[in-house]
Amino acid sequence: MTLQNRFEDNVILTTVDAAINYCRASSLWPMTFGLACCAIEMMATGMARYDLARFGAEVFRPSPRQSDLMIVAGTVSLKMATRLKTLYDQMPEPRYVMSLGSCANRGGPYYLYGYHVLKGVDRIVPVDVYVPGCPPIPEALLDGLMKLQARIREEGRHFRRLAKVGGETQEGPKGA
Amino acid sequence: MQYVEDIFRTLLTCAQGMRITMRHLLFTDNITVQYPDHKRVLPERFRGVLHADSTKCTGCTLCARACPVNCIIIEFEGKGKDRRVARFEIDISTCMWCGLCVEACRESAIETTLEYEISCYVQDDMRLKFGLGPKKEQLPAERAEPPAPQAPSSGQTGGPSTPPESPGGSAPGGQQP
Amino acid sequence: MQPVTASVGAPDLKDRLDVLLTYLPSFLSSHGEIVSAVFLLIVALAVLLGVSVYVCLAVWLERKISADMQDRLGPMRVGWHGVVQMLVDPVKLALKEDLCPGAADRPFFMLAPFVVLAASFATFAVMPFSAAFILADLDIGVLYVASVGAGVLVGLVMAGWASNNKWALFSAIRTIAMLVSYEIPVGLSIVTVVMMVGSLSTQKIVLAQLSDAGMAGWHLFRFPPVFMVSFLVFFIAGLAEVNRTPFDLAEADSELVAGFHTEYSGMRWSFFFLAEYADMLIVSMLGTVLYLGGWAPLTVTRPLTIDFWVFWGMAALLAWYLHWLWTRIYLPRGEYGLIVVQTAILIAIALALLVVPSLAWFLIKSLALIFVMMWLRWTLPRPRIDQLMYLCWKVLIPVAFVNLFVVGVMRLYWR
Amino acid sequence: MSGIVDQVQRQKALKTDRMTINMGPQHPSTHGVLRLLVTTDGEIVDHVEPVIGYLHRCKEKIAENLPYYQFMPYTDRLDYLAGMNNNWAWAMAVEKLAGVKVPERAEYIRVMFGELNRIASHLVAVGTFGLDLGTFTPVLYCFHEREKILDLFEATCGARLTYNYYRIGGVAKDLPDGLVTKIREFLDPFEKRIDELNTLLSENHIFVRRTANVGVFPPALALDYGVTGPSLRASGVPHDLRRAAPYSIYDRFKFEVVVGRGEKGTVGDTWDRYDCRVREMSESVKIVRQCLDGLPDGEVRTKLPAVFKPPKGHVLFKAENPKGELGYYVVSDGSPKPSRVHIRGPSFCNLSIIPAVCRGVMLADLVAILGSIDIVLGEVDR
Repeated sequence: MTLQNRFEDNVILTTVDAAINYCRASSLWPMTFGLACCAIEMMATGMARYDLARFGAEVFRPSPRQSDLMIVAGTVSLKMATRLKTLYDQMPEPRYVMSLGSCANRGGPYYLYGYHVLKGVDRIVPVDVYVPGCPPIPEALLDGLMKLQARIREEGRHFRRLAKVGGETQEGPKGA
Repeated sequence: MQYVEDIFRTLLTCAQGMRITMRHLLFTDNITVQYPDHKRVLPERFRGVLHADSTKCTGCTLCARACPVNCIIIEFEGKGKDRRVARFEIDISTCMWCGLCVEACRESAIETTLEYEISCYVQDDMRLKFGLGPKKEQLPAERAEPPAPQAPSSGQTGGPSTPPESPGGSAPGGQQP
Repeated sequence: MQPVTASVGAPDLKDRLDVLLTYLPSFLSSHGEIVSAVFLLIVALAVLLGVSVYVCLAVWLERKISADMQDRLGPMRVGWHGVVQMLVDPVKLALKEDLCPGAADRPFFMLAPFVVLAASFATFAVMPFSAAFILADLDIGVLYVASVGAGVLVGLVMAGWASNNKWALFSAIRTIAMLVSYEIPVGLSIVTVVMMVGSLSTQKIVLAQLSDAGMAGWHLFRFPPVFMVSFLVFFIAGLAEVNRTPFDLAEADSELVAGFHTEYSGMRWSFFFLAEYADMLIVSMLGTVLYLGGWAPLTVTRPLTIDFWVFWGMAALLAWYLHWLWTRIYLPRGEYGLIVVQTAILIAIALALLVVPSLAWFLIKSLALIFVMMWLRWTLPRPRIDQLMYLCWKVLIPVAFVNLFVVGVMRLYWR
Repeated sequence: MSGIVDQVQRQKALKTDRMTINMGPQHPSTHGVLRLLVTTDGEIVDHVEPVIGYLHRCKEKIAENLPYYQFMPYTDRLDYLAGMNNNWAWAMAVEKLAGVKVPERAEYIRVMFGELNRIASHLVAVGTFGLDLGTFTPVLYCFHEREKILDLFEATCGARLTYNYYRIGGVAKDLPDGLVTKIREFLDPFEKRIDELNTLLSENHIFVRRTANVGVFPPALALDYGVTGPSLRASGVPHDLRRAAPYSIYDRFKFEVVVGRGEKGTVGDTWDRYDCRVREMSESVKIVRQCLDGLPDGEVRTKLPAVFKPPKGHVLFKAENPKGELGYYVVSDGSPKPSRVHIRGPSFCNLSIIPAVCRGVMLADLVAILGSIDIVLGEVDR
């Protein structure tokens, strides 16, 4: 404890941390993990018009072992949820999760009558940034990516994670 | 003969394909819109995040009933002239951006904006609050201010807990008789 | 220095140091091979470093070139036009968690990337960068490249097998089938050149192409169609050897998730990546050495030779294109930085050609081949595994054999 | 002697085995979250079993809970590459149920956007098919064109993917100013783009060798499995609902029903299915041009009562979607909500032919065949 506090003032360590975080933030390789409609917008983001490559994030890795960012793009059904969790577990640290679109955020359109949908991907994996939209336009995804980068740059020590599983659970919207 | 033709065809068509990629490399302009620096001009009818003007709202709950996912919560208090919207919440984490609520609203109190940069770090930030709050807290003169008086302090996360500003004049094209 | 006290151990050490310092110079002067070994070690490290820098640069260039071919921009936001990207990615990869799946064959899994890397880096030893700059001018240089380079195969199969992943296994099987088959056309086309020169030494092969005639002396233009076909066979088979698209069946991500490196992460994975780009360089360099005259410069100053026309023609074409680019694209957008950088690169190339002509020529030729590889990658779809085998056994090998025969007959006739 | 026995013994021990591999649900070429249980003998595929349900979204159940007009946005998310066509089919199904008349201008707008969306959907299909075969660049060129179409959609209805533009009795809004010119601006250079795509991909001999004579759907088999859309037409069956049972105003337009010709191999092979899509784009361009020429003025939406209650009854409506025939079977009990809705997803039926065709093909062919039938998982699982 005391050791940690002593190191916090260390200029070199802080600079190294900042540099490391900068590297991590600038080289977020997402996993090819399209689930549903949002995956199409995710693809469109990778294409020429919006060009995810500008952020150094066009390297869509097919294997979770080599990816840093899991973009949960689409509806996570309960059947898929176990697989999603497995895939997340297969990713090496540091790993980040972006919850793209209403379905991943909270079950979205299927929240109310869906007996099958995982109501928020943050119930099984820690989500770093939520991008609302149904589906979010590519700019919104880029905005989410930039907010994630900002968050990574702010990480104090490079192994500390900010997000937690099942962080904020709320009451559902009134209705039905 | 087929053998020779195959080889020849392969070389020829590959060369033709390479000519096209080379043309794109050398002579075609890039079409990328560099998002944070240059932003695409969004059309007037663009369905961005919803914005509700509680001062215009009559509390008829037509929008909430038109919503397929019930993501709009409206509570009102008072009677007659004092009737006012105390709580007007839109949960954009379940919203499906269909725009049916906008069509349903007769007072054009709820409308879509051109705003889309709404990503956030906390689930709570996805609950947009437009209500006027309990009656005693505010004077009528202050109601015209941008709302969200009861937004919980979401800390320095920078999430857009405050509702986005409606762009000047907003899109009247969004209304439907 | 503290005065030596009456302890037992200390003077012993000092005595030894004294002895060493007294006798080292004479020892070194009498044993020159140690000096040259140390020197070689330093040069080898420099080459290693150079190759690593090249890989980072090549990855960035590939991203930019592919982006431009696809009307995109590529990395833009890290440094000027994303140049820092080539620094950022390795750092991130190095700091990533190093995973080894529980069911994997741990020693092999851990070792495989190093085998691949060692095999591909070892081949640089015989590359003649210039007349003097060669780490080891072996008499069997070309054979050394072919055989040591084949060590990559061992590493890839190790990786594919040890991962205990079915996709990786598939990839390993494909790799064996592919690399073993394609060694043959590569070998056969190398033999045609070796027959011409009469030596396996890379340096001698280059020297054989060095002449006043410049380009006309290159093997590529000897007996016109014969060596061109040989070069084509070599290049196509070389592409397959280094697992480049269109022959990247071993890591075809639409079929086998990520091939043999499906289970690798972080630094270990980046070693495969490093090796792939180093392999590209090896094939291009070997192609340059064998067919394009190695470091032999073009005779650009003698007017009215073929070299003169080719060189100045290309220079004029480049100048026209840059002019077009500036007036049509950069100037309207006000991107003066790009103009400055491109001009600087051109000046740097010109300076390099003046100052270190042979090294510069060698690198320019090799990089041109690498550009062709990238160009192919972003254009062509990939064939199926049986078609790949068909291409090897029924097209490349017969063609290479016919070539070999023709070259043999010509050698006999010309002698 | 004993040496030979040993050898025989060893050979017995070295018998080969089938390998079962899981392709998906996370795999780059399964177009979403499809899982294929593939039994292989080396590279040869022995048996394929599609496992679906990873994207089940209970659309049919949701439809029973919502008024007719509120189900419209959900249809967008069926085949999310062709939202307009899904909207359209739902609108027409309900209109048929309730006998609602649609204004002339709305019909033209509907056809126009339906065809534009067909182009957009085919562009994605063609591009990602190239991606499955290992070439990256065509998909970017395709998406570039698609972006232009999406811009038109965005200007009209405000969304890029989930449009919710069609309404029961018309369309939501009239066209914005200047859209007709913009559509023409898109159409004019589009055919040149198709030529470029043909040179880059369709005619490429490596591509042809990968796709020709691979995964042939014999017409009878395709009909047996209920394959529809371009995948069926590629087998030489000229069945197109736009021509066979013209709905909306399709009887007014001149266009060709694109049929597979077996130009590079057998009729009904993978190349034909790909090529049908490419040629259908040109046909769609023709239809859009005719729409633009004949676009009348007037209302775009019929006024419906605030609480819309279709009469009791049931209706089956089929429309020709980019993927195939999309059918809605709607049962009404006279209340504002349907009492039962069944959706016939073309992708689901098209996918069902995979086990029958992918026997004895190579693993890479399996990817090609899967890419060529152009499934969308949102529609397979619904």
